[in-house]
Amino acid sequence: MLEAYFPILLFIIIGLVVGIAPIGIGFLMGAHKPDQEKNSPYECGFEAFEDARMKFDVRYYLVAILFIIFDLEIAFLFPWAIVSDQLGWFGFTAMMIFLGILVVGFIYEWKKGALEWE
Amino acid sequence: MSFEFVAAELGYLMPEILLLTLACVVLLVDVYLPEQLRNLTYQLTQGTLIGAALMVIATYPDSRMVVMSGLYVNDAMAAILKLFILTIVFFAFIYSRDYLRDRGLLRGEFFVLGLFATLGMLVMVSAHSLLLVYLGLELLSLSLYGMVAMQRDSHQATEAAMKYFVLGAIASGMLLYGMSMLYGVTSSLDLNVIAQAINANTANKTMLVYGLVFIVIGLAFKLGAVPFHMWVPDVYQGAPTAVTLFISSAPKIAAFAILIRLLVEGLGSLQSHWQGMLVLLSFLSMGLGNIVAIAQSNIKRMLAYSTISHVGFLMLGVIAGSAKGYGAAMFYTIVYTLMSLGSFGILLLLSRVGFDAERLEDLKGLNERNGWFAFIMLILMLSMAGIPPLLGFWAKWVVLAEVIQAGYIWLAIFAVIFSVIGAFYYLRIIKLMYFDKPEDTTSITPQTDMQVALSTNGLFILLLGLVPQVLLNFCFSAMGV
Amino acid sequence: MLVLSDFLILGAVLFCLSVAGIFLNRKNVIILLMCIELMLLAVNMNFIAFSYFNADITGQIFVFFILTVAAAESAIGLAILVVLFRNKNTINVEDLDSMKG
Amino acid sequence: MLETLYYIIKIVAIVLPLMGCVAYLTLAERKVIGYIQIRIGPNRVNLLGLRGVGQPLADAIKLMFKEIIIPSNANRFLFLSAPVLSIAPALAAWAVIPFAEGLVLTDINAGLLYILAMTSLGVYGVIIAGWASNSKYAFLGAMRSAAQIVAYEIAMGFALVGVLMAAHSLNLSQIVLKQSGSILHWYWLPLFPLFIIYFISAVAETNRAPFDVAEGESEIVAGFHVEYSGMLFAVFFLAEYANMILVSALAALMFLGGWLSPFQGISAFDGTFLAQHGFIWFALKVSLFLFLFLWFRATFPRYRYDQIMRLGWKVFIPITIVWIVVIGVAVVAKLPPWFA
Amino acid sequence: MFADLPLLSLLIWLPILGGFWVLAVGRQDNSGTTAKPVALAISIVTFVLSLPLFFGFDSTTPAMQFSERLAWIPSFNIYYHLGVDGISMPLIILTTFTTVLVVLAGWEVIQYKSAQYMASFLIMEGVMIGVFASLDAILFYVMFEAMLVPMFIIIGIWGGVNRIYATIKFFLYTFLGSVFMLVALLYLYSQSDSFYILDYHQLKISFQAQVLIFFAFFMAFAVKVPMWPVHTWLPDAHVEAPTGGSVILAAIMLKLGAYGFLRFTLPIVPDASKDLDWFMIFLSLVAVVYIGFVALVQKDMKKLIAYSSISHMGFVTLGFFMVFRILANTQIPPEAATAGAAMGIQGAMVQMISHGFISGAMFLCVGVLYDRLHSRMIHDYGGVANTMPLFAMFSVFFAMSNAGLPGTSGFVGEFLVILSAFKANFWIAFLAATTLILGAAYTLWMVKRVIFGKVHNYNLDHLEQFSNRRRRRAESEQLAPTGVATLHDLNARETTILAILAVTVLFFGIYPAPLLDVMQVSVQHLLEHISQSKLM
Repeated sequence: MLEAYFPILLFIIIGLVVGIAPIGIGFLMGAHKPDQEKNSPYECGFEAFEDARMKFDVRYYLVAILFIIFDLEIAFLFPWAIVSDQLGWFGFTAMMIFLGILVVGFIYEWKKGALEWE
Repeated sequence: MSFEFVAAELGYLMPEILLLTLACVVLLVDVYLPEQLRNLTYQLTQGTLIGAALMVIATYPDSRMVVMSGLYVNDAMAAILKLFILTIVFFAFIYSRDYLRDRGLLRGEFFVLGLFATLGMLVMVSAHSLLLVYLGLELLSLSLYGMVAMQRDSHQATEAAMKYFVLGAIASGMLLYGMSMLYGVTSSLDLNVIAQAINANTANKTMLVYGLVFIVIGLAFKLGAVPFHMWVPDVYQGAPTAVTLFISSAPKIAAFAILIRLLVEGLGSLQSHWQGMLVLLSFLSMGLGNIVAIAQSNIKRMLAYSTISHVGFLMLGVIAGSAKGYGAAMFYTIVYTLMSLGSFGILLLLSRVGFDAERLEDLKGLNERNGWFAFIMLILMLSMAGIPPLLGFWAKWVVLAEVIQAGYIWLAIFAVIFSVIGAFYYLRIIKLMYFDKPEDTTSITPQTDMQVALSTNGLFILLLGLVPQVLLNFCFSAMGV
Repeated sequence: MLVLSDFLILGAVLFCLSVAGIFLNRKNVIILLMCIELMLLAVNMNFIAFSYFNADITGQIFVFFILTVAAAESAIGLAILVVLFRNKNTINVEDLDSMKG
Repeated sequence: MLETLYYIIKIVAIVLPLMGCVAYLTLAERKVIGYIQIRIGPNRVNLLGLRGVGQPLADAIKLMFKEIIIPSNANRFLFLSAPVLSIAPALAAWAVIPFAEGLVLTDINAGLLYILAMTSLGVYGVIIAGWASNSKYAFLGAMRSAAQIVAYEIAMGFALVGVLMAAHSLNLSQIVLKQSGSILHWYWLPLFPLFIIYFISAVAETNRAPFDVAEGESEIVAGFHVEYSGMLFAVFFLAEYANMILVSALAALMFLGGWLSPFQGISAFDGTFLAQHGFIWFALKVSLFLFLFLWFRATFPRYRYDQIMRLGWKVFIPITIVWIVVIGVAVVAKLPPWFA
Repeated sequence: MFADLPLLSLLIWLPILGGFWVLAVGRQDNSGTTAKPVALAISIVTFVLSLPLFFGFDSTTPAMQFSERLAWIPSFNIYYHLGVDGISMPLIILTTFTTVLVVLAGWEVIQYKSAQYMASFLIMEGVMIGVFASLDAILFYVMFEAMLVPMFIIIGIWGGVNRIYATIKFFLYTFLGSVFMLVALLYLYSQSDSFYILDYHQLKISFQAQVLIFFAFFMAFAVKVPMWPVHTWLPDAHVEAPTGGSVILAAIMLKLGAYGFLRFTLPIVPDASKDLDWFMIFLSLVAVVYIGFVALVQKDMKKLIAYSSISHMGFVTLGFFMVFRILANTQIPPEAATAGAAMGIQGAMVQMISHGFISGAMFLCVGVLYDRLHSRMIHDYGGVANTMPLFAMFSVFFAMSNAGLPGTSGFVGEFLVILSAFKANFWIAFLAATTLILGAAYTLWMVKRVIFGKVHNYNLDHLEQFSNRRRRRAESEQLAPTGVATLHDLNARETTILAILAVTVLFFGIYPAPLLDVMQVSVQHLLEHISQSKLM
């Protein structure tokens, strides 16, 4: 069974090669004359005056956190979905309870404005 | 594991189901509620707790019932501990309300997190599988992390939350690692099956003990036993007092429950191995907790160290390794939580808008400001110190009796010495309340329900101290003595 | 061929790495969070190995739950990290020292 | 060893045409948009006498000779690895895509899960590129892009759950085969809302117009890859188009019956080549979706960022949840013809 | 009529509940206009109720009388078990008696939180009676410890300048001592499965365990007595305590330690006691002699009386632990030895009771002075006899009895103990007898300096600022008569208190028979237990 995954490994390696090769070609074929102005980060003509890795809106964090939670819910839904026909009403009810709790959380964050973006 | 679902078994889970449902309802109601009706959230929460308690009584088991394919157990211990957890949370919310309102923390989140934490505790208490132990523990812990961090603009609270989180997560990790070993050796998560596998000697002893070490460390972290106590003082001090109250009370009961479920029900045959570890933990906790507490000027921090020492005492009962010993430990846990509840309740009483009673000096002259609550605090402190005839004395007494019965006389001697050292800092509080002049003479006028609740709490300690058998009966019957 | 102990050793190594990371790291709280995550993964490794070699599915179910809880945990951890940073303007571990005693 | 070689040949046989498709998709894009906007599009680089057909080759050669600039203060290693991380998953995902019945590199059971894993990895390329560049625009673009991808991934995931509930399998070939019968058996019908949401999410996932705020030429110049030049940029570019083809292929497999003929089950066409299943149908379906991509770009103005997030969180997720419940009932009730 | 009343329970619970009642009625009122009469009434009723104990006592049997037994904590075989024999009964009456006086003593002086003050003493009374009446070890322990709390509060709130140091020291010393007893009791329980004290008297214990138990009990009781070298809490506590507190401390609390030795140490671990009697005798003699000298140099009247108490209590422990020597003395016939041993114990018992009266009275006398001039320093007084003749009379009388003047109760006890000591060893008796000299020296010298001599008449408060004695003297002569010169004599209340005490002291001095009679049989019975080996 694991053997079926061997081509996948090969494919990933080839994918990486396909990614790296053009870059190598680019380095080989392209010009290479760096100077300070050229290497400075793009800044609409201004001098870059602070580190670009600045603070950013906390909402991005919020989205990340919400994503973790929801993605995990999906991970739970996947196995259930595959066997949902065999589980019958019991499985359905159980999952609906699960989804119901998820929805409660969803409504909560909606009302609390976690999904607003203005 | 084969999972057989029997709908009738859901009946045993009614307290948890009710709590979960209503917690969700409270969450939803709260977000739709206009500000002026905020009290409704509080009332709903309290109603939920009462409802859950009634459910516990309604499902009180005649005998030990293991349901849900061995995941969930309903026995006398579970029912009694659940009742106490629910009651204590109920009181904790009464105490917290005004404090939270003054600080703008009286939001639905506090109550919802509280309810979820309570649910986690109930699950822990009834867990009969490593899986449920873990889930309950995490539900509790995650809610508590959130509660500590609720005061978002407080440096200390957020710092405390971070520390609590990191160390709590390490504890869970340790516990899990131990559990993985147990699972590996016995191929089951069911505590009964694990116990049988160990008894049948089919399991690899070395690996079991290896896992056991991690389980004990994880539990010690959660309980706050030395040397895994680092988080306790910081969290107690940093968290808003209402949250400290919460953390210091009911969760200890749940922690005790998993201690029993894991070590006694699951790993009872490894007693000789865990006993030694607990002896060490208990000794260090009693020693360090009591000695370091003396040096504290922050009362929350002092009570944190006092908690550590109480945890050490609690373990004495478990060390005794007999049913009576476990009953004694259970008694100790319940009594401790009641005392802790009351003590922090008094601190909440003294706090006002913009002022948190945290320093020892804030208790100065309480007797002149309000003689009755000074008396209640006197009872609580004396009880913590273990002065008869208060309930706290009986708690210490039963664990000592059992540990001596088990032959650990030297440990008992150290325990009493440490408790005398501990008496010093409790006396210091009494001294401040009774012998010093108040710095601040504003009168204390709590709400009626708070007054009634605190008084009940204090008098319970006093009056039950005269007839400890009442509570002992519960604990011993839970352990089948 | 791989045997059980190989997985257990891997699990133990990961676990030790994470514990070492937690206790040796004095700089960044995020690294702590990552170490915690690693710790849980080490446990998962154990569970899956046991589950596979003991031919018992419950271990994998447990792993599923651990993953979920780990996600919830990191969500809360990140949230606390954000409020902490807003308060103190640092996530340096050594700066978490306002309480002493 | 021989087997490995055999696989490598197979993989190359997939990758090379794919790269060709990518190259010509760029041309197609410019042409289609040109025609939609009533202009001709590229028509100077002739190849084999066809006007403009040599354009992608010319572009590629041009990019090859461009200087690769690595900005000062950039994290060199991450800066260089970001494009690779973008393209590798986009290609590797093809390992499990069935082009026709049995025509698949490896027919694993967890195919869909694998695809999901690979497509999720794409976001790392974007974030790392934005972070490593040490440029505000790149950083901002990366953040936006990451948040957007993440938001739509959930909607997409829920949509896939719907497919799984219908098909009861993670194996893509199985999913296709479950749809056989007629065009009405394809899942686009019972899962219609999910189908729409899946496709729109796919557009958003690939950062394509009208969800291309991550690049947002007119606001943040080129978003996360503003600092990339020459072949580094080319690799990002390839990755984006490869992803487009990938999600189109997935949409075709899961909702439009993959290689199944749309005329199956219609007696009038029985026995004709039209009723035959085959690669050609798959290719046509993929092309249809790709055309939609281009069409969108030509037609829609760019969404505002808050509108994007609102659409993802407040419209798609509730709809998918409701539809999952509906399908759940249908599955348990064994509603014919799809769930019997 | 009293036979069917649960008399001991009444005696315990009436004052305790009464105390809470006093708290309730007097909580708004600092000076205690309602609280004080209520408290007095309760204490008098309690005293009256305790009299049937004496009159209904059957002194022909060593068995426990007025017994009550209720299951209390059945899980551990703990009973609410009360009863008295000839040893504990007199101590209970001493307690009820002293409490009445103490309540009276605080009548005018206490103007701050009077209700709490009175309530503390009433609760204290109930608990102390509980200690004496308990036949269950755990009940005993509970009472023994619970006593600390009211005393802690009494010293802490109404005490002197250094009250906080003193009260915490008092609490921790006694608490530390008693927890070891708890461990010992729990060990005994683990051996016998019972907490009935008399069961322990039958219990066989190995020698090693006996020694450990002996020291555990020693820690508890020696601190309470207090014996040298763990006595240091007592002078501090006495000095800082309000008069009532000092009286209770000296008159009753110290007796608890001695009672403990008699009830626990001697009968439960006789072999260890026998083996270690040199140790106890040594400590007792140190207390008698060395502490006697320490008392001699005291400048503070209360401290002096405190040291005198320690010294007198040394006598008590000496009387108890001498019995082994006497019984082992081969030079006298066995019957004489037994009689001698009994005499020693009885003497010590009488000494306990009489010391209760006398030291209480002396503390009251100091209290009388302190209330007037707010000083306890000997050098602040002088010539009090000139302004307070009545008071001087009482003072001199109590001082005499403290020194063991024949005809007072102080003499009876000391005499009996010394007499029996001769049967043990001459040198022990000799050293014990020094107390007659030392006691006379320090008490009478104090009386001389305070009561007689030149009248000190300066304003103490004013003179506080001058540390130089000569300067003080010089200042004082220019001032209008204040100080001792302005003293007024005892009022009716004070006179009554002191008179009652004086009569009691005289009565037992002249006619100690009732006291000795009630003890006789119980002490004999006790001796039987002591003389049997309990070795396993």
